Amino acid sequence: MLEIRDLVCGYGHVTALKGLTIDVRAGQLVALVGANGAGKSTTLRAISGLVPARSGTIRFEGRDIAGAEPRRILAAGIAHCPEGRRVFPQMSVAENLAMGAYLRRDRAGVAADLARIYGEFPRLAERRGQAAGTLSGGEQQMLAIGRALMARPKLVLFDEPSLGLAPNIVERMFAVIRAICDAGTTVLLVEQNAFAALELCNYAYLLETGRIVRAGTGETLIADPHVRDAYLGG
Amino acid sequence: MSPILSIDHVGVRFGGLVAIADLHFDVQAGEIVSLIGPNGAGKTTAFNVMTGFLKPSQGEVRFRGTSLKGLQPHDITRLGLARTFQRTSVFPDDTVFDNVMIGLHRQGASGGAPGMARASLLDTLLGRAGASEQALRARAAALLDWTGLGGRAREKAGSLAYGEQRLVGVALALATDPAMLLLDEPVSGMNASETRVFVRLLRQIRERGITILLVEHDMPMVMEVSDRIVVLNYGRLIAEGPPEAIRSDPAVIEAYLGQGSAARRAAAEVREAACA
Amino acid sequence: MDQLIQHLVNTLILGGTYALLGIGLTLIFGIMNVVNFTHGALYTVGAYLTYLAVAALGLDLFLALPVAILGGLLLGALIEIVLLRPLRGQDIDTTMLVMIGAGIVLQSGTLWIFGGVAKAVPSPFPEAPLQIGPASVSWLRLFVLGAALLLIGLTYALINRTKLGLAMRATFQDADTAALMGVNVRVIYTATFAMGSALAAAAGALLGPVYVVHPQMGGPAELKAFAIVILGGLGNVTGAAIGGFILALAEELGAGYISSGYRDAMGFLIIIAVLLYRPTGLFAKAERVG
Amino acid sequence: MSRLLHALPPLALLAALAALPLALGSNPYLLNALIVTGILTIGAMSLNLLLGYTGQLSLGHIAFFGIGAYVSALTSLGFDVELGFGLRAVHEPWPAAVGFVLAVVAAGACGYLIGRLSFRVRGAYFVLVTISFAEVVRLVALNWVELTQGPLALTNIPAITLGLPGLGTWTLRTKLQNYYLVLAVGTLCWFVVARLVGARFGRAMRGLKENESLALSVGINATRTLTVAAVVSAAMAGAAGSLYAHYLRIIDPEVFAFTTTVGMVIMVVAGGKGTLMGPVVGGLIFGLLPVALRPVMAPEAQWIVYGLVLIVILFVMPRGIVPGLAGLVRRRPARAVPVLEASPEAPR
Amino acid sequence: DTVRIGVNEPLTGAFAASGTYVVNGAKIAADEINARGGLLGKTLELVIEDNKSNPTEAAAVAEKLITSDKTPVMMGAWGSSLTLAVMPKLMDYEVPMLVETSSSGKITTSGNPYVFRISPPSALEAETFAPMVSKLGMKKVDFLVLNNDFGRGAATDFGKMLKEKGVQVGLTETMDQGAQDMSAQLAKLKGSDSDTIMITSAVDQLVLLFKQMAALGLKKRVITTGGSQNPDQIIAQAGSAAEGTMHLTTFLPWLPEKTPDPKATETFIAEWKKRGFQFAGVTESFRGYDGIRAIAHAIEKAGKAEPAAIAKAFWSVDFTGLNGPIRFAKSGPAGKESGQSKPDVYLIEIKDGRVVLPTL
Ligand SMILES: Nc1ncnc2c1ncn2[C@@H]1O[C@H](COP(=O)(O)OP(=O)(O)OP(=O)(O)O)[C@@H](O)[C@H]1O
Ligand SMILES: Nc1ncnc2c1ncn2[C@@H]1O[C@H](COP(=O)(O)OP(=O)(O)OP(=O)(O)O)[C@@H](O)[C@H]1O
Ligand SMILES: [Mg+2]
Ligand SMILES: [Mg+2]
Repeated sequence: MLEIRDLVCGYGHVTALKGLTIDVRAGQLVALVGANGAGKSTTLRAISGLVPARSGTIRFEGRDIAGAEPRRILAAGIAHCPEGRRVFPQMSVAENLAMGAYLRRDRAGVAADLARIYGEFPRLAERRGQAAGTLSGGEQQMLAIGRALMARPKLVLFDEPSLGLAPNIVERMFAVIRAICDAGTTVLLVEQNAFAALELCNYAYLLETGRIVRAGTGETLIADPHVRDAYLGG
Repeated sequence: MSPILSIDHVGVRFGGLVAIADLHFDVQAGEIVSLIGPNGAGKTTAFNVMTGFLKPSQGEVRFRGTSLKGLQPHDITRLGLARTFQRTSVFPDDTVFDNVMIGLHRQGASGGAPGMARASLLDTLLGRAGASEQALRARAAALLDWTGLGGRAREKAGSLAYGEQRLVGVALALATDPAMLLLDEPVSGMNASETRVFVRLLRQIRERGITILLVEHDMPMVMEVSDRIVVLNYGRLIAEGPPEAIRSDPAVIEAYLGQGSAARRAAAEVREAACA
Repeated sequence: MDQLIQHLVNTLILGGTYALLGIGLTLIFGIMNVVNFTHGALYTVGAYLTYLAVAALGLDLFLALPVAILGGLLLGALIEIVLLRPLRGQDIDTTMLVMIGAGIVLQSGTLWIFGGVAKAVPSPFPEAPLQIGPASVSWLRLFVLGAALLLIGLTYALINRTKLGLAMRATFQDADTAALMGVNVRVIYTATFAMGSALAAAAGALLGPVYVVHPQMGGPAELKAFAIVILGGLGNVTGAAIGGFILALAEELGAGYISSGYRDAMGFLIIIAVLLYRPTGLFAKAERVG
Repeated sequence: MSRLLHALPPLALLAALAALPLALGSNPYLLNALIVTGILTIGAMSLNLLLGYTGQLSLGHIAFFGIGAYVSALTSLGFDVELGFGLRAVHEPWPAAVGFVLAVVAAGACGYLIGRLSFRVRGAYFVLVTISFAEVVRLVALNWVELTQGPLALTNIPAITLGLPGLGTWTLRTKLQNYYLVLAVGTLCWFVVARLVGARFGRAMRGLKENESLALSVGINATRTLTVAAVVSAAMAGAAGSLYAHYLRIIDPEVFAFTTTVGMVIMVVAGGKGTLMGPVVGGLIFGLLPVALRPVMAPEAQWIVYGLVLIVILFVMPRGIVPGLAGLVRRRPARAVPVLEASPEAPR
Repeated sequence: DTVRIGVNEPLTGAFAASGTYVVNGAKIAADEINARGGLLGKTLELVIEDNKSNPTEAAAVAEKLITSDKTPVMMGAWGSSLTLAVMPKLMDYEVPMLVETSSSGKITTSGNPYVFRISPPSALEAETFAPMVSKLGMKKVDFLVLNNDFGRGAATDFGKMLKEKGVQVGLTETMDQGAQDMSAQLAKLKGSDSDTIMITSAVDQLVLLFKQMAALGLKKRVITTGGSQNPDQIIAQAGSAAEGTMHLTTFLPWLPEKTPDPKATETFIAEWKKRGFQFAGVTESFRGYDGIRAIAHAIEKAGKAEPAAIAKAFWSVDFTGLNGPIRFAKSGPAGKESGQSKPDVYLIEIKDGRVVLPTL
């Protein structure tokens, strides 16, 4: 479904990705793990068009999307839940969720998805009218996840969704991600909580300084001594 | 022994919303205490009250016996209570080194560390602040080496990766020469091995006699480092005690830990740590 | 007593005028966060366009209004595309300065084209005022008040009730994330600036017949508009409208009962007092740290 | 060594400015333009302290300038006003140099007032407080006719006299003398700003500008820092105002014109805010640009070109002329970095 | 070879319209003089500079005209604060200036012997108006004036004169230059028991005032002063709201036959129209025309284009301008007197959309 070949991109004179190649198959949950600054977020930003590719290709469902505008990529079916929450601080919870469904025209479907998200994260339902900027860190994270799901994408990119969430909410969140994946949405997941991500995924990539150094199923990577040493805390 | 920090029946409301209701607990000097609880329980709000960013609707906070009522954040910092922020918080356009230099602000003023001359506005204008400036630079360099940021000193703080920015935040708080440190989710965004390094730093900080109050959702880490844990839910204290007790407290499991793998793993980690 | 009633009626009318000046700026300054020093010049351009439409094309005032608004819209879009788009992501002071430059060019341009002699736009309304008890009001100004309230209502609805308004607010809070949500950020930037400019031109078009039209008319109007928008809280349309009425009340009563020499001072003193009491304007939004 | 390098451009500029009158052959018109530009540049330098270093835009900065001008003029002219309740304030003329000192003090005191306010209001709200303050002061100058002569202007303001008791006095009448006086005051202000922003106090201002909550949490006292910045900035603007009054020898409430503040903002931002050189370079360019344009085109066209020059400069160098040029100079060695990177490994 | 006269006028900024009128009038005078063979056998050249309606710039322009362009005499600088800013330069360089518009009393009383004024200060205007006060049957007067030297000076001088005549003086309200909404002041005036409102402002604001008075239903006798009213523009722009208002002007272009030099008035107006300017402008431009003519007379009398000689020669200028004899009387402290000419002042009324002389 998503094929990235030899992707190079960066910021100014920093090259964050130095020839990255990954594949995401339809219906799978793929995890991308790696150290701080390895380039995980940059990969997701490149896919969704926020960072221009310097070379290499990104193909989604056979079409080249490298260099397209973010809204075209979203329209093609890729939603992105960005790192660091990035909620719209002066807009209410409900308005933030409405922004998630910005491109959708099916009112009924939107209403149903909204109800589902409020059901998964009752905290958000309680706070529908509150300005998102005044929510607690974890509440904002839930909102960011919910907002990405509102687009009802074919492929959703999660950048550290567990950041700042309470353990029981992390569990719920992973369950939700697994569930949407089982329901047919493809997921590309970036997580610092590598253990949980590897347990959950169908396939995983390990990224180090802009390059893929390992790939395989979650179990394979968990068993890999290099991965254990560096990312799972021994 | 009197507590270094006491939270005395503090309450905070935002309009109709009760963010903290009658919170009451103490921290003893030299402890590492963790403040945990579900998202939106009021942990960050409690930090904001302790450091003067928010005025509580009721109750008061005392630090080393002084009431913090009506004090501004910078006054509180001067008393020796420093904090980090939940969202990454650095001076983005300055280098890491200059960040720490800004953090050493109080040290350049009167009553700084021994051997450091007072640099008044007049001294600054007359160019007499040179000597203390030298001493500050030396301290900044030492602090960066200690926190492991020495190699990044010349980088713009805003372009560092997430985890490193969080370390800069800790370095900034340490630069104020605190007696007590409030850390708001310091390891979020760090992976397990980076967290290990941070725990080591945390222990060193404590060895220097600095008391620590920690807010964190990384349960293995919390269970590992805390002497005591205070649990908050919906702005209320629901449990307080040593890690083992909290881990198995049904109310805490219900409200916060959940039954899943994370909690189980946390328990396992603690067991491992105990064995080692 | 009669004098007080007249002052209160004047307040209503003048407040409408001020609110009208404020709302265009609310979009650009309050929501886009561009310190728009072309506001006064666009106001002037709107007034001259009405003058041209009425005097040169012989149009009716009601037909001239849309012409002026369209002119403002196009000029605003042009300014955004040529001057602001290339500077996206630059410091707010840099864009402010470019707007100052553009304002100087526009204002001197009008002086060059039209000369310094003031022009009058004839009003289609009867000269004899409407008598309300002891107070009188001109029909034209009632029309302006009505139009101002209508435009305020429309702007409010646009920002708070439509999808476009949602996208506008999202874009100026976090453009990258708005783009991720599927918003065409570039179009939103241009559209917002163009709409704000159209509202400035509308204010000029409506007030041209009330006052006289000359190249300097934008200066004082701009200063007042900034005051009104900040007083009401940035980005808050109803706040700006109410700010306009408060300023008008302060000026009317200040001039009427204290000293006309300090008329404008009253307004500014009120502003200082309000900001001391509410440092982020009258209707500001909540913020948090940590 | 690097310190010397840093000091070189300003020293060169100072030398050039000091030598300029010799080159001009004391053309009075150009000297006049240079003096007025110099005075406004001091105003711009003072504005830069607030705008460039604390990030607070004062769009009413002209208030301090005007207060300085009026205080200085009234001190040296004397006045006699009814204060109400049967009180009278009578003041006999004092030397202009005393007026200068009082102008600095009075403007600084107003800066203190505004600085205290800035503890509560920031950003756009600070902008509005400063605009409002300037307008109120202007209206007082306009309406308190007994003291200020209102719109009738204060005329016959004496030139500045320097001197020490017993050593005789020296009145600055000629343009050349005034030019060097402005240059001297300007240099002093430069020095004050350089000292302030270079050390601990400068870091406090930068911290507040970049991330206020964090700055507070490391113990920076926002009120004190902003107040000190505002006082110093206002005092410098007051000094400039005093120079203006004694040089022009007439002032009216027009000195409070909003457009003059805008002119200073242009000098600061186009020159490069938050840099020491910026306001000076911006001040010279935008102070002298009208002089250069005057003979070559129609009056309206002069303004249009002025606006266009402003826009073009910002398009080429969005952060201002000085940072823009500094970037050009610095970029060249940066390209060599990859080569250098490879070499350190070789000796080992 | 030329004789140069510096012209220091506002061509941009708040007073751009008026300054431009004056300059255009000056150009007509210069062309006329050159057509007749110039001055001292040389061509007359006007060096026109824009003072941007800003006092600092006005002083800088004077500096430039005197030191760079070496003009031995100047005309300027429209507004009083502009003229006042220039005056120290006249003392410094000992160059005379003819003041064509400014009305502040200070200009001719502060002891500057290089100033020669042809416009009437408000005290002079009030003095000329005095005989008409009783004929108009004024009992109590309120003032509404611009908050500047021009307006405030008028309120003071007319107020003094009226009190001497036994007329009560009520409110004195002010408005800012450039203010557009005066309804608060007008509401207050509406409430007062005076029979007459005397207004001093420039034409744009007068138009607004008349419109806003009509809107408020304020119907009292209105007399404007100051000579910058431009009645034709008022009629064109304020329409019926201006009906019945009276104006003190210094020129009568509507009734050329009643002016002191009917032939000169007619040729001036004809030339003005020929150049495509609006008739409305002549009430301002004639001052530029007379100003240059007065300077030319002084240069002829001096016999050379040198500042000191011209300054001296101004005292012997004597000819009939478009609004009366131009002859300078001494004004101000002894030994340092400025020159002040005493032009005619007329009271006109707007009736049926036309300018008429009221029958008193
Ligand atoms: N806006 C930026 N400007 C300059 N450099 C950047 C920027 N954003 C990221 N970088 C650099 O690019 C590299 C990759 O960053 P990226 O954010 O993709 O890492 P990451 O793997 O997501 O790390 P983390 O786990 O900390 O989120 C890092 O070295 C980082 O410093
Ligand atoms: N300024 C504010 N206005 C309104 N509500 C607020 C404000 N600040 C905080 N709240 C609310 O108060 C509650 C407590 O927030 P707080 O940030 O203290 O939570 P927290 O315990 O730190 O949560 P997390 O673990 O998610 O960071 C939240 O529900 C939040 O929405
Ligand atoms: Mg990342
Ligand atoms: Mg929190």
